[in-house]
Amino acid sequence: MDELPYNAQELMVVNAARLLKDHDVVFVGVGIPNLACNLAMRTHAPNLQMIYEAGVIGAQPARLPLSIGDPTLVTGATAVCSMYDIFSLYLQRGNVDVGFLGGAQIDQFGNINATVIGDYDHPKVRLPGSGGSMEIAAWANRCYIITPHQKRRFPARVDFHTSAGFLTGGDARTKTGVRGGGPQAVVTNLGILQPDESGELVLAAIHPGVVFEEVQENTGWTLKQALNCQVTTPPTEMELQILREKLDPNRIYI
Amino acid sequence: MDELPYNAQELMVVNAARLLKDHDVVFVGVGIPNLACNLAMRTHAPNLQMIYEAGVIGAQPARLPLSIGDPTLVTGATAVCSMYDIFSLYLQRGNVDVGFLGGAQIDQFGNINATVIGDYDHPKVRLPGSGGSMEIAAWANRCYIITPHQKRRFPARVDFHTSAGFLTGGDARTKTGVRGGGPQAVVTNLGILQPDESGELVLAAIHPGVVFEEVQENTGWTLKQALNCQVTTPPTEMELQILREKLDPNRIYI
Amino acid sequence: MSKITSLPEAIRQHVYTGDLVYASGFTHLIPFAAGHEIIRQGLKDLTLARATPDLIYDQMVAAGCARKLIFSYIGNPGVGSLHRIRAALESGQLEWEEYSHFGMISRLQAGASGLPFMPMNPSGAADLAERNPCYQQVTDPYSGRAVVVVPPLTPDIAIIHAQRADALGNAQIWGILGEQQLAAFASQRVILTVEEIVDETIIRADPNRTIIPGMVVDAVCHVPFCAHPSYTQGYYDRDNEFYLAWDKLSKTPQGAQEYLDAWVFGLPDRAAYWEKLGSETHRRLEAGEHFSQPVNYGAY
Amino acid sequence: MSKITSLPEAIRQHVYTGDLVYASGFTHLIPFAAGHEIIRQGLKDLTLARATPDLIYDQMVAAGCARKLIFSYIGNPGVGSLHRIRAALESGQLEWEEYSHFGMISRLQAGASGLPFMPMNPSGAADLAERNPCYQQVTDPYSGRAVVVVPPLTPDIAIIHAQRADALGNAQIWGILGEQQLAAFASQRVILTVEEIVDETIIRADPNRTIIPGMVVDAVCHVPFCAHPSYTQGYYDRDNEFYLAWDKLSKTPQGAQEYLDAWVFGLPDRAAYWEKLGSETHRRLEAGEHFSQPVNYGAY
Repeated sequence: MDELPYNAQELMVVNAARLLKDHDVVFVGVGIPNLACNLAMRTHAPNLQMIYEAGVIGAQPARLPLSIGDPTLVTGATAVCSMYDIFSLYLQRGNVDVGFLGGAQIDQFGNINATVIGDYDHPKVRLPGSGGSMEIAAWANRCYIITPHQKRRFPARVDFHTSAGFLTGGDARTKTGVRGGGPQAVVTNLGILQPDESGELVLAAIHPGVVFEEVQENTGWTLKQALNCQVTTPPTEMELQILREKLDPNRIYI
Repeated sequence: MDELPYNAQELMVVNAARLLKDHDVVFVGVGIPNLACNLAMRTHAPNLQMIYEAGVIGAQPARLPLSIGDPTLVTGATAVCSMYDIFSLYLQRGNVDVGFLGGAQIDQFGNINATVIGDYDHPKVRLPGSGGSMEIAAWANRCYIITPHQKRRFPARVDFHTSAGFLTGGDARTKTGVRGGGPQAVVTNLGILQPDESGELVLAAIHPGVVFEEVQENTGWTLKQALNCQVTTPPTEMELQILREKLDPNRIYI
Repeated sequence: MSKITSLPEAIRQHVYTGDLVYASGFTHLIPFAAGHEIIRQGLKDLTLARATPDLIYDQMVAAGCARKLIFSYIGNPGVGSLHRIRAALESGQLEWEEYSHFGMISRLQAGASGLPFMPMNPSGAADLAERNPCYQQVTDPYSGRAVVVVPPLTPDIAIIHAQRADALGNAQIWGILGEQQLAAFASQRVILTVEEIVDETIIRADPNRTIIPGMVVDAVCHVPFCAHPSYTQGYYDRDNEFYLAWDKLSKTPQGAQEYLDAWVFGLPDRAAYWEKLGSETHRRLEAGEHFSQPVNYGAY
Repeated sequence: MSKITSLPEAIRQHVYTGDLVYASGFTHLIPFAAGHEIIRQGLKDLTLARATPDLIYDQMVAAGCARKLIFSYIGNPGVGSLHRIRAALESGQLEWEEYSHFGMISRLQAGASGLPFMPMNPSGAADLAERNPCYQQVTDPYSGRAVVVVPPLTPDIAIIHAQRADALGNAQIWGILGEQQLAAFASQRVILTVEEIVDETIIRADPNRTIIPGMVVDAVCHVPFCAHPSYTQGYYDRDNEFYLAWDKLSKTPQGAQEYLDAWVFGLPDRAAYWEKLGSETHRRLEAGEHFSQPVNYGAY
C-alpha cells in the first residue's frame, strides 16, 4: 500500500468512523477508536457522545488523550461517575450503542481473546485480560473491532474467550441471554469482516487495491466472501486532513 | 408529674441523651431523638456524629430540623450521599453505632409495629410502615426506642413485625443472621426498659417519683423488674437549660 | 437538539393512563408542579411509586389519579399521617405494594443497573416479605444461607426535579440526593423539571456534579418553584406551614377537594400558583446564601 | 481528634505482612508514594488487589512485596504490558485471581455494602468464570435463569489518594472517581493521602463533594504529588513520559531494580522524590486552571 496517499492506520480509522451514526453513545478506548470517534464527530456525526470506562461521559478532550483516564477527558466533560456506575447504569442498563473492542486474537465467530496465548494456568503469553471488554461485548448494542489483519490475530478458534462474539455460531450467543448484538464489523487494513446470519465473520468489504487472496492468506479459517462484497471508498482528502492536522498532528497513532 | 420542674418529653430526651457515647455514629430521626443527640453533643458526647436516612452525614443544623430532610441538615454537613448509599455503605456495612426507632406498638421482646393495627390486608389503622426502621433495627449496633408509656403501645405481642427486636426471645434474633445487637433500651416517661438475657424487656430503671405499679399498669405483659433496678437521676439544670434555651426554644417537641 | 418543552406538553407527551409513575425526591426536590399538572390533565389508573409518597401522592390519590401505590413510608414527614392515602388504603379503594426503604431503593438500584435482582441482608422482620410476593429468596452459594432478593423496578416514567440542567437534560443536583439518579436510570422515560436552564458550559465546568445525563432524559421543563411546598436546596426553603395545614385540611375528602379546586384546577400553571402564594410566603421561604468554593479541574 | 500522621508512620501502623491491600485509583489518583513506602519498609507476602494494577503494582511485584495479585486488567495504560507482573505470572512466581472490570468492582460493591454477593448479567464469555471459583451461580427466582454472582471483597487495608481532606479524614475528590469510595468502605482499615489538608469548613461548604467520610479513615497523610507518575485532577498532569520510560526500563528485572534503587530505596520520602524529578518535569506537569463555579447551598 506504499503508493497510496494514506497509511494502514488512517485507512482503519476512516472506515471505523464511517460505521458510527449521529447520536450514537460510544464506549470508547484510547488510540484508534478515539480517533475514529473524533473523526465521526467532525464529519457526519456531530452529536456522537463519547463515554469512557473510567466514568467520563460526554468528553470533549482539548488534546489527544494518551490513556483511558487522561485528565483532559474530564475537564469540560458533561458528567463523571464511578466505575461501578459506568458499568451498571450506563452499559448494562442499555444506554450504550457502540463499544470498541480489541484483542490479540479474533476468531471465525468474532470471539475475542485478550487473556492468554496458550494454557490459562501456564500461559505462553500473559495478555492484559478483560478489563471492560467482557461486559462491553455482551451489553453494548453493537461492537466494532479495529485490528491489523494478520494470520496470528485471526485464528479459527481463540485460545480463551475473553469476550463473546457469536460463540459457536447460530443461536449460541442469543441463548446466553446477553443483551447486545455482538460484533457488527471488524475493520482491518485489508477490508471489513462482518457476521453472516450464522455469526461467522465473512468478508463484507475490501479496501481499494486489496485482492481477496491477500485477505485469505492473513486469515486463519477458510474465509467466505459476502455476496454483495463491496470495495470501500478511499479516505477522502477532508477525512485525512482532519485526522492529520486536527486530531493527531504528532502522528502518535497514525 | 405536674409538680416536677420538667415535663415528660424533657425527661425522655435527657435520659435518651445519656445513653449515647462520645464518638457514636447515630442514625437519627427528627423530634425527640434529634434533641437527645444534640443534647448529648453539648454535654458528654461532643464527637457524636449524626447521620440521617436522607443521606446526610455529620449534620450541624443551624435551626431545629422539622423534617428528616430539612435543608438545614445539609448546609454545613460533612457529606451527602444517595439513599441507596446511606443504607448500604453506612448502615449495612456496620458504620452505624446507634439507631433510634419508634412505632405504634413495642412488645415484650422489643419488636416494633409501625405498619398496621389489625389485619394487614384489611387494616383497622394503617400506619406509615417501615421506612428505614426494618434495616436500622437489624443493622445498627444498638437501638433505642423513645416512647410514652401507655398500655396500648406496649402489647405482649405486636400485630405486625415492622422491625425486629428479639422476636420470640432466646436466640431467635441471632439465628436470623442480623448484625446489630437489637433494642438496648426503651426510654419512656415512666422509666427505662432493657432486655434481659432472654431478650425480654424488663424494668431496668424507674424515674424519680414513679412507682412500679404505675409502670405495670401501663404495660401489656407481666413486667419483670431487673435485680439491680435503678432510679434515674433527674434532669439537671444544665440539661434542661440547653434543651429549653438552645435546642427547642419554641417548645415544638418539649 | 434541545429537549426544552412546557410542563403541560411534557406530561401530555410522556405520561399515559395506566402508567407506573415515579415522581422522585426524598423530602427534597419533590416535583409538586408535575403532580398538579397530572391531576389537571385528568390522568387515571396510575400506579404511583415513591419511597415516601409525601403530600404530592396524597393529593394525586385524593384527585383519583391512582389505582395502586408502591411505597416504603406513608407519612407526612415530621407531621403525621397522609390522610387521603390512609383512608384509601383502609377502605380498600387503593391497591398497594409495600417495602422497607432499603427494599424499595434496592428495586430501583436493580432497575437502574439492568440487573435481574438485588440481594438484601436479613432483617429478622419477616412479616412484610411474607405479604409481598416480590420479596423472594435465593441461596447464597458462599454461605449456604437464604438471602432475600427484590426484583428490578422499571417505571414507565420518572419525574425528576433538579436545581439546573442544560437544554439537553444534563442535570446537576446538590443537597439531599435521595433516589433521583436511580429513578431516572430505572425508568423508560424521564421528564426533568428544573429551577434554571443553564448553558452547557456551566454543566461542563463541574462534571462531577452531574447526576443525570441528558441521554436518559426525554423532556426538560423550566419550572421555577416546582418543588413547593417541598424545597430546592439553595433556592427556597421547605414550607413547613403548608405541611401542617395539609394535615388539617386533608382530614376530609371535601377539604382536599377544596384545596385541589383552588390550587390545582383553579390555576393554569406553577407561575400562577407561586404568584397566588403571595409575597409574604415568598419572603418566608427565601434560602439565603451559603456558597461552595470553586475547585480547579485543570486545563489540559 | 486529628488523624494526621506521616506516611511512613501510617504504613507502619496499618499495613502488615500478608495483608490484602487495595491501593485504589483508576488511572487517576494512584497512590504511588504509598506503594514506594511499602517497598521501602520491606513488606512481604501481600495480596495486591486493583482493577488495574498499573505501574504501582508492577513496581511492588518487582520489589518482591507480593504473593498474589487480584485484578481485572494488567496493562500499562495507553502503552503496553506490565513487564514485571507479566514475567511473574508467566513464570508461576505470582499467584493470581482474575475478573472482568465489572466482576472486580462488583466484588468491591458487595464488600462496601455489607452484602453477601452481587449479581451480574450474563456475558456469554464463560472461560474466566470457569477458571475462578469465586464466580458462582444462583437461580434467579423471577426468571428461573442462572445468574452469575461474585462474593464481597473486603481488603485488610485500602490506600486512597484524594485532592483534599480535613484532619478527620473527610475527603473530597473530583475528576475520575474510579473505585475509590467502594475500596474505602469495603476495607477494614483506610490510609488516606491528600494533596492538601484543609479546614473542615472547606469540606462542609460543599458536602456533596465528600466521597469518603472520616468515620472509615484511620490515618490522614499530607503527601503532595503522591500520585506521580499518575495524576491529580487540577493539581498536576499524568507523566506520560514516565509511563513510556517504565515500559523500556522494566523489561528486565535489573532495569526495574535500578529504578527502585534510585527512586525508592535511595530516597527518604515523596518530597525528595519530587525534588529529584526536577523543575523541568514540574513545569511539564503543571495543570493549568479551569474552575468550577460555586453553588449556593442556602443558609437555613
